[in-house]
Amino acid sequence: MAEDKKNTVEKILDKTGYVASSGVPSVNPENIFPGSFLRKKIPITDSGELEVVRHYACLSRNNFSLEANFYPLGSCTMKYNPKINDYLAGLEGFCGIHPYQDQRDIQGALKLLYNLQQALCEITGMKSFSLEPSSGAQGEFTGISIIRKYHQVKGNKKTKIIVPDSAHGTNPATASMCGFNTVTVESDSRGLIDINKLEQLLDDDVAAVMLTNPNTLGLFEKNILEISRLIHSRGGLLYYDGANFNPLLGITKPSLMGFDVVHLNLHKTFSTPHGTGGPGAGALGVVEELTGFLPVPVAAKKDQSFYFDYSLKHSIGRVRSFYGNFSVLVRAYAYILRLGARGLLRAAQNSVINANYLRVKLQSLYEVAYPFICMHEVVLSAQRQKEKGASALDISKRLIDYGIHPPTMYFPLIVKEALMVEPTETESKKTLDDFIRIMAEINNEIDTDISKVKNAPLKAAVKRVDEVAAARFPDLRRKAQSS
Amino acid sequence: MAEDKKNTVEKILDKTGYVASSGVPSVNPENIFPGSFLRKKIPITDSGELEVVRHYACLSRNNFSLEANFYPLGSCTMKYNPKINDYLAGLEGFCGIHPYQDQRDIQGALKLLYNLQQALCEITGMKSFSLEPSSGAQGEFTGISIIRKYHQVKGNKKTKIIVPDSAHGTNPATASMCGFNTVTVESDSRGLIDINKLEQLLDDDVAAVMLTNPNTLGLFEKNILEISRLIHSRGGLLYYDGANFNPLLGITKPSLMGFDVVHLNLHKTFSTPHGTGGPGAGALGVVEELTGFLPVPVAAKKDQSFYFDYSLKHSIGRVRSFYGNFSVLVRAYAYILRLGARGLLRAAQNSVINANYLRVKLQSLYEVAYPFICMHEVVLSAQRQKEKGASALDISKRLIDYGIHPPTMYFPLIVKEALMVEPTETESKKTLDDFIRIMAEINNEIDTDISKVKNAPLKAAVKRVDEVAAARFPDLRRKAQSS
Amino acid sequence: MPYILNTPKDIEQMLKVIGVSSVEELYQDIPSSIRLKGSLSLREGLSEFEVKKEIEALSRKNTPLSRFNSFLGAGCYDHYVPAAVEAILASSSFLTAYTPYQAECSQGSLEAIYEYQSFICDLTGMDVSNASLFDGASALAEAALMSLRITGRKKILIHGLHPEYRKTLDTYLLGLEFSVEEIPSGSDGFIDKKALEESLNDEVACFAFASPNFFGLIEDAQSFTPNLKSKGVLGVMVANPLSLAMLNPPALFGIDIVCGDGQALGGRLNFGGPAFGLLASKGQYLRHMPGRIIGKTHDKDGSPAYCLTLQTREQHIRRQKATSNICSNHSLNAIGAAIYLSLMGEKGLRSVSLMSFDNAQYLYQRLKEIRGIKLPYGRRFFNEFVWEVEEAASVMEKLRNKNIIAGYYLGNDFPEFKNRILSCCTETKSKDDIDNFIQELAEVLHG
Amino acid sequence: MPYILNTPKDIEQMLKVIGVSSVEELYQDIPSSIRLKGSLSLREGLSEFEVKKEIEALSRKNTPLSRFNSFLGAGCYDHYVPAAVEAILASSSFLTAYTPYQAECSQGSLEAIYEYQSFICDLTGMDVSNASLFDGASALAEAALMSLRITGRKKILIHGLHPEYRKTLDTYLLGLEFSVEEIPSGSDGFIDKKALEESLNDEVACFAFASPNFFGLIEDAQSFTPNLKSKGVLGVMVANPLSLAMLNPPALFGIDIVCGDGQALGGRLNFGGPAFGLLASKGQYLRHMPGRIIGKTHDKDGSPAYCLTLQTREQHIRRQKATSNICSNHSLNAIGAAIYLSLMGEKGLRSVSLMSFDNAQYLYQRLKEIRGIKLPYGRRFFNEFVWEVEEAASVMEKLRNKNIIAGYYLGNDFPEFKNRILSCCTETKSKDDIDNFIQELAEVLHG
Ligand SMILES: Cc1ncc(COP(=O)(O)O)c(C=O)c1O
Ligand SMILES: Cc1ncc(COP(=O)(O)O)c(C=O)c1O
Repeated sequence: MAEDKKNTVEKILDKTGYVASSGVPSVNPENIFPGSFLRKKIPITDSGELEVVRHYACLSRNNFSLEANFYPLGSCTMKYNPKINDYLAGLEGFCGIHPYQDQRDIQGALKLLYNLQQALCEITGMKSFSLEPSSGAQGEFTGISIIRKYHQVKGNKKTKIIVPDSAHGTNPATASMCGFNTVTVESDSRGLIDINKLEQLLDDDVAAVMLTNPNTLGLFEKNILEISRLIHSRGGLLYYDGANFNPLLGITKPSLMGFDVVHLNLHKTFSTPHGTGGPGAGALGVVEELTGFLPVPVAAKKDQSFYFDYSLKHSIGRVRSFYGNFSVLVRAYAYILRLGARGLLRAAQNSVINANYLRVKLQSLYEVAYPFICMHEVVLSAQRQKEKGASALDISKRLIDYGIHPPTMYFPLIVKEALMVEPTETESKKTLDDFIRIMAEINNEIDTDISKVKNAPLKAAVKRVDEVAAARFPDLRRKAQSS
Repeated sequence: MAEDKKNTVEKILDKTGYVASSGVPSVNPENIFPGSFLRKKIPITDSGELEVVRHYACLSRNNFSLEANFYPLGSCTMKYNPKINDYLAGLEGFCGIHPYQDQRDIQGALKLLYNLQQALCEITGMKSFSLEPSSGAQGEFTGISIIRKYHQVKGNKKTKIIVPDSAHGTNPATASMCGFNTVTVESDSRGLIDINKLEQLLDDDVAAVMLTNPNTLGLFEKNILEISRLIHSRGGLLYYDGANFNPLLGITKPSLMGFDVVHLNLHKTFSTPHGTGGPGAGALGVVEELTGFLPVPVAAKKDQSFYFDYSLKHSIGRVRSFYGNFSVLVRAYAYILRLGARGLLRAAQNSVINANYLRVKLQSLYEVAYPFICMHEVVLSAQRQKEKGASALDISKRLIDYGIHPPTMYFPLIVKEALMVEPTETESKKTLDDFIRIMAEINNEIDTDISKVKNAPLKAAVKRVDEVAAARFPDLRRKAQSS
Repeated sequence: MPYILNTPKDIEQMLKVIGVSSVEELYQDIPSSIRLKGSLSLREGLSEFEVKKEIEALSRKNTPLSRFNSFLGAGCYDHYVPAAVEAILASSSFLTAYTPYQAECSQGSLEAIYEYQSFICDLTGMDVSNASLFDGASALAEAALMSLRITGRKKILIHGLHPEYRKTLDTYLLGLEFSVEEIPSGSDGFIDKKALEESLNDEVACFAFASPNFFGLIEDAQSFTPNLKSKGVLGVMVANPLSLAMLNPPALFGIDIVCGDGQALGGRLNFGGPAFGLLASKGQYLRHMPGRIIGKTHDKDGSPAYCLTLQTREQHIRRQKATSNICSNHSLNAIGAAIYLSLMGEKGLRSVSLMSFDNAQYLYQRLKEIRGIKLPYGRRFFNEFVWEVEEAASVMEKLRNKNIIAGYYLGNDFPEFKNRILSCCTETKSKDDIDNFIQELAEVLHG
Repeated sequence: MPYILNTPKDIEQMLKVIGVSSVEELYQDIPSSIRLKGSLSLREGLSEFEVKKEIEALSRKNTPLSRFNSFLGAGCYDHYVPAAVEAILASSSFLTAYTPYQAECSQGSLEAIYEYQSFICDLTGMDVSNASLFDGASALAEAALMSLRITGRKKILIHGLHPEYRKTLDTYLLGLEFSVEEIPSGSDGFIDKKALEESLNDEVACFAFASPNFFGLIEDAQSFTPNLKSKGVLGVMVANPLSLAMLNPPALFGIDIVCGDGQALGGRLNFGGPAFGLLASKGQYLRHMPGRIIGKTHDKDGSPAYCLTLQTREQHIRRQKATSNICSNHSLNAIGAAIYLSLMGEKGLRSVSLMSFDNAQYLYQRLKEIRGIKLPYGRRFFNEFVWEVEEAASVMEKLRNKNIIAGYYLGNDFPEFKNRILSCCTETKSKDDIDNFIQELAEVLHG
């Protein structure tokens, strides 16, 4: 068949593709655009639906997931993602609405946002919430921007943010993005912030202390009220990284601990799926004094109708377009409705029970970095195993052979050979017992047949991946087809 | 916790399960039923959603499927099942309607049934269609019951049904279910019905000849008009098993070939998914003279509205409750709309091209049972390989190691070491070339390392399964929990 | 062309390999007299977008049951289906797999169906279950045929069947030399046991009765199964499997074969299909069973494995001597039921059955309070029952205008019951729903 | 409790193993003064059925865009999404996997994202793409920050940005010592090139412009990129990736960084999120890129394998010195785009882009015929354009009553344009839709 090269719909369109010509007269783009504007070729192959479906079915099988595997990835709160929530997020009335539709046509969505804001306020004790941030890190960015603007409005000159040495990388990175210098405060022998050192570091330049509590060692910062007093006495604010809030649901509130600004990772604590790295949602709450600084818009209610309020006095503006990751928010809202107060409390308690059970059961084989009662996660150190030649990395890779997703490795940075284990409340004792047995088996293999561990994984889709080569010779895309 | 054993909702209900108490007063069943009626225990474990999801995720991975694997299972027409059709079948307006809702509330469903009936009439040349039968076999049962009743009404005494020796097992089994004796007619050396033998067998007792065309060897019965003449001349009818209709879409119609009754496997020719064995749909069409015999109800139209017509004069009654497998019918209808006349024709043509391509490419290595141009499938015989020690079964199992679902084995019965290969039109030349390469590789392995083939599969979820033991020591359920 | 991957160039190459010059040549065996000259007279193919728009529009011409306050049941029940049931099915490889003929690459399907069989045995108390049939009606018909095979007798007694099941049974017996006799009901709606006893004799293959019967009543099976046994008559019971979450399993009462419709176990309404038919029996009848059966065995290394078994009963082996012609069954729906049962567990099942029961009892009680409503039968029902009102059809129409579907009108199937309605409650009804029904009904009747 | 698997008995055993007598003891580190005394004041938990009913009811209080004849675009586009996109995503293991830190058990995700990166490079012509950002607005902000890092300069010039992107950029620069200057438009709606030239100097890090700009117009990038280059200013272009199916890739015009929103590539409207942000650049800027990047490498047996790479740019390694604080991105949406692009292929993409273009041009043409409508700019647009009518807001309201959403009202963001409307056509508009709009508009204006 001879091919006419003209760029018009008639010439190209397979009448029975996904879409069909609308019937309007076709315009030759050459009549509208200079020739140099127009593309001759798109270097993308034409595939059939079966080919694409089959390709992804195969990829999908080469993957661990929460749905098929125990996934005790510390700091990530890989709790079960209920199916009903996916169903609800997929309703046409949610995923088929446009952000700029008239308020009258989106009352359901506005009400959902409003109710979710209210629920998160109650859960955290904050006065108001923004659902705009797309992730935990963007929540942090939003929160620290608010803190910056707050000090600015107040006329405070603040240049520093204090974070503990156990902090997640996003905390210092956020501080920098917001133009602050990061000051690191060391942890003490109990794994908690060293109050004396903190006091020494505190001066009038400190805009805020950023904490997660329980901290990344899974330990509750029991001096939190003292920390709060200290920073507030210097006119600074206390920021709560809510990534670890799960064990405290219904137990305490960030407001009671003295926090002024809070982000919550809805994709952790509130059970929305992680989607191989996102989309999540990093809802951001503030105390009353900071309410006017939230990004706009926030959902508001007047009489019986809901609307977007853009009128916040000191708003930092926007951190993204539209209103946040709505379909994630629908899931989080459904989760809160389903659990209610009692369910949230039970979730918290069971996350702590599960983590401590692992801690106690594993402590004879693997060193517990800080051997105290923990909250939702426990950080092991594979130091002993390392001495015998098997590192935290080796152990992690061996877990893959047993069908278990490895814990977070080498974090927090202050623990050597760290294996950070967060079982979450949605796993059963049976699953934990299996994990304990497997961890013992691996420890045993290290003594009896260490090559199995050093060469792991043996049964995965690929053998151990050469990450050094990947960084040295970056191959970041398929070879371009001649275009 | 002490457990109250009373069977009342209050006592049992976890308030936050899938459903919650409706708030009506609870009635003690013991006040209604004699004690012996009431169950004390249901021997079914309480599991959590995550456990169930994870269990099925794992089962699901232990399975080949069309979506992940090439599936050239002869006679089964494993063509691609478009995703849009699943989506449409899942719409609330379809899967949320009750069969006994008022006609006014189900006009969309009735219209869909009506349109589908019409489309199938056009495609087959039949006068009217019933969408009630649940499968091919139930379609056959419906059709042969119609034939029985037709003869009865006509006062014909007919006791026999003729089927070819290459017939699918459902054909003779159906004849028996309908109280007929089965008479088998042999195939000739070309793999077609031996017309002379047929003529000898035909007498006035023959109610019908049941055929599939192309037959199960993938060959077109070119004497079909003669066959039709013969059976009709004896007052018998000609039944079309539409399982193999795929290659003839838009090429010819059963009516033109002289068939009186036709079933179509919508889960084959019309692309609805097989669901690990069903649900399918075995739509049944008849010529004008038999229209009054169809099962009731059929969808009908009057003025602009649609209704169920129960008034067929000689209706055989019902073959099941309600109106057939509606959600399967939605998919088939969507498929027909999408393809249109041209698309159906192209489907037929490509199914034939693909099968013949395989036939020609494989014939040097594997004997082609009947080495003629075939339609949508080709039957190989692994006789040569068998002589070297590898049976059709061995070859099939080895294909599993290569990620390909084996062809239908040992069918039709008249071919020794049969491997019945039906690629369907939705597979690409590339996939066929891979298959050809693998078949050659296996043939090569038989010469060089036959144990690989005899012991296959080596890489599947299990090794070769002991089916003999399964039949000898039937274990057909989990051990009952003490109840 | 949609779903065709061969390009014109591929086709050209392939035809060349085949040795023909056109696809037409491949069809050379078809007499030209029967070749279509033009093309099928169907509409032109549509884009996916157009198909979606058009069929969505059709779906919107239906009003889902959930938009009404509905008390419809009569064989198809609006129970709550956990979102996980459909999510698991939709995302599984079960959807696009064929019957698991090849055990080694079908362990997932096989194990799932084995679990289904186990669950059905758990619920019914029977020894063996097949891998599913099409629906309750055809399952009943197959159970009847099975009893004829087992006993070699010629007659079937029935009672209380869903009218469509009865019609299906008749059709299944159309060509066979068997007869059906209906045992009358007493005025209480239950089996007239005297009449039953009189009809029992050594011609009778089975007594096939429904419990709950079509009017919702739970029969006292153990009161007549000894009689059946003494006459060599098999007891075939059509059960609502969900009722077995509160009622003792039929096996306890000496039933030989249990059949029924599985829709109540996690199936959507689906306009009546597909659901699935269940069939379970005593172990001694195993080889008379129709349909596929999965067995657990081992592989050649001794590891546990599953496969289709006892296939010598089936059409592809036994052909005209097979126990049935069934080939494809309703596996996906059966697996759906296994998922549902796993999710609900004992507790969930008990809740659902008791909540349905409580709701139906409450409705019954409230109806009693309304002047002009008669309740012909007693309270020994599970989730549906019959009531009577003057001008029932017109009352139903008036309620419909208030968005209430009162139930299933019995007057069409049973001309003698032209003022009777069969109403059902599942656990999805709330007290408010029922109160609303009662209030509006009172309003319709008494203004 | 929903989603808790531990039974009371399990818990008892576990507490014993732990060595505490109650779960309370595990919380001993929390000062009692900050322990909640009562429980959270939230509603009691609901059953799944109740949650479903309640949230479905909320969803029905929204009217989906598809129920209107809508011409809304403005950054969120109603393209047709093949059913396979969502089916594949929903049934995949991608949904519930975390970021693929552990390469060996995440090859599926990694390969999928690698393909995404490849597709973005294919479309934009750039050398490298990251694994996604949140949305177009934050991608623009990150691109701007990236240009500041690369050049070490202090100023950003912008033009034609979506107002919400502009606001986001401002917020991202809040704490930093950078300034933003907006280049004015000419009366034709395009970049005023003279003004641009005058603003270029060695303080300027980048010129960030949108093409299509917010008014839908396609800029002539190659006419000013040489000027940028000569001043050491980076060209940052915000692109609608779907427009690149008909327009030449920005790389050809000397652009350094391309960013944009990916929603048009197979994303649903989702009330505006989640979609994803795309970011691609010349290879030389790779180490300045924010966000994750997947690389292809090999495993220890030499087989091809994928992993996260160049992580030393990222927060978990580089902490306060990282290129961004981003951690979770929008991978699932990016994979969705890869699926969409695979399904559409070159042909499909070209069709969609040309059909959108044709529809928009047709609408423009038809509007021109109506007395009282002004078209302030020319026809060099892709799928949306601006028109003007007296009392625009009230005209829009009248059209809405006829079920037509005329477009995005510009008067709020641009007080000087209080009678202007931005209207968009995708391929989902039919000629009838457009004719209906025109007819009703004429009716509204002239009766
Ligand atoms: C303690 C902590 N803070 C912040 C984050 C960042 O969250 P996100 O990935 O949603 O940006 C994480 C995520 O792992 C975390 O564990
Ligand atoms: C030729 C033929 N006839 C009939 C059937 C029976 O169809 P079903 O499985 O739908 O009952 C089949 C199915 O394999 C078949 O191949």
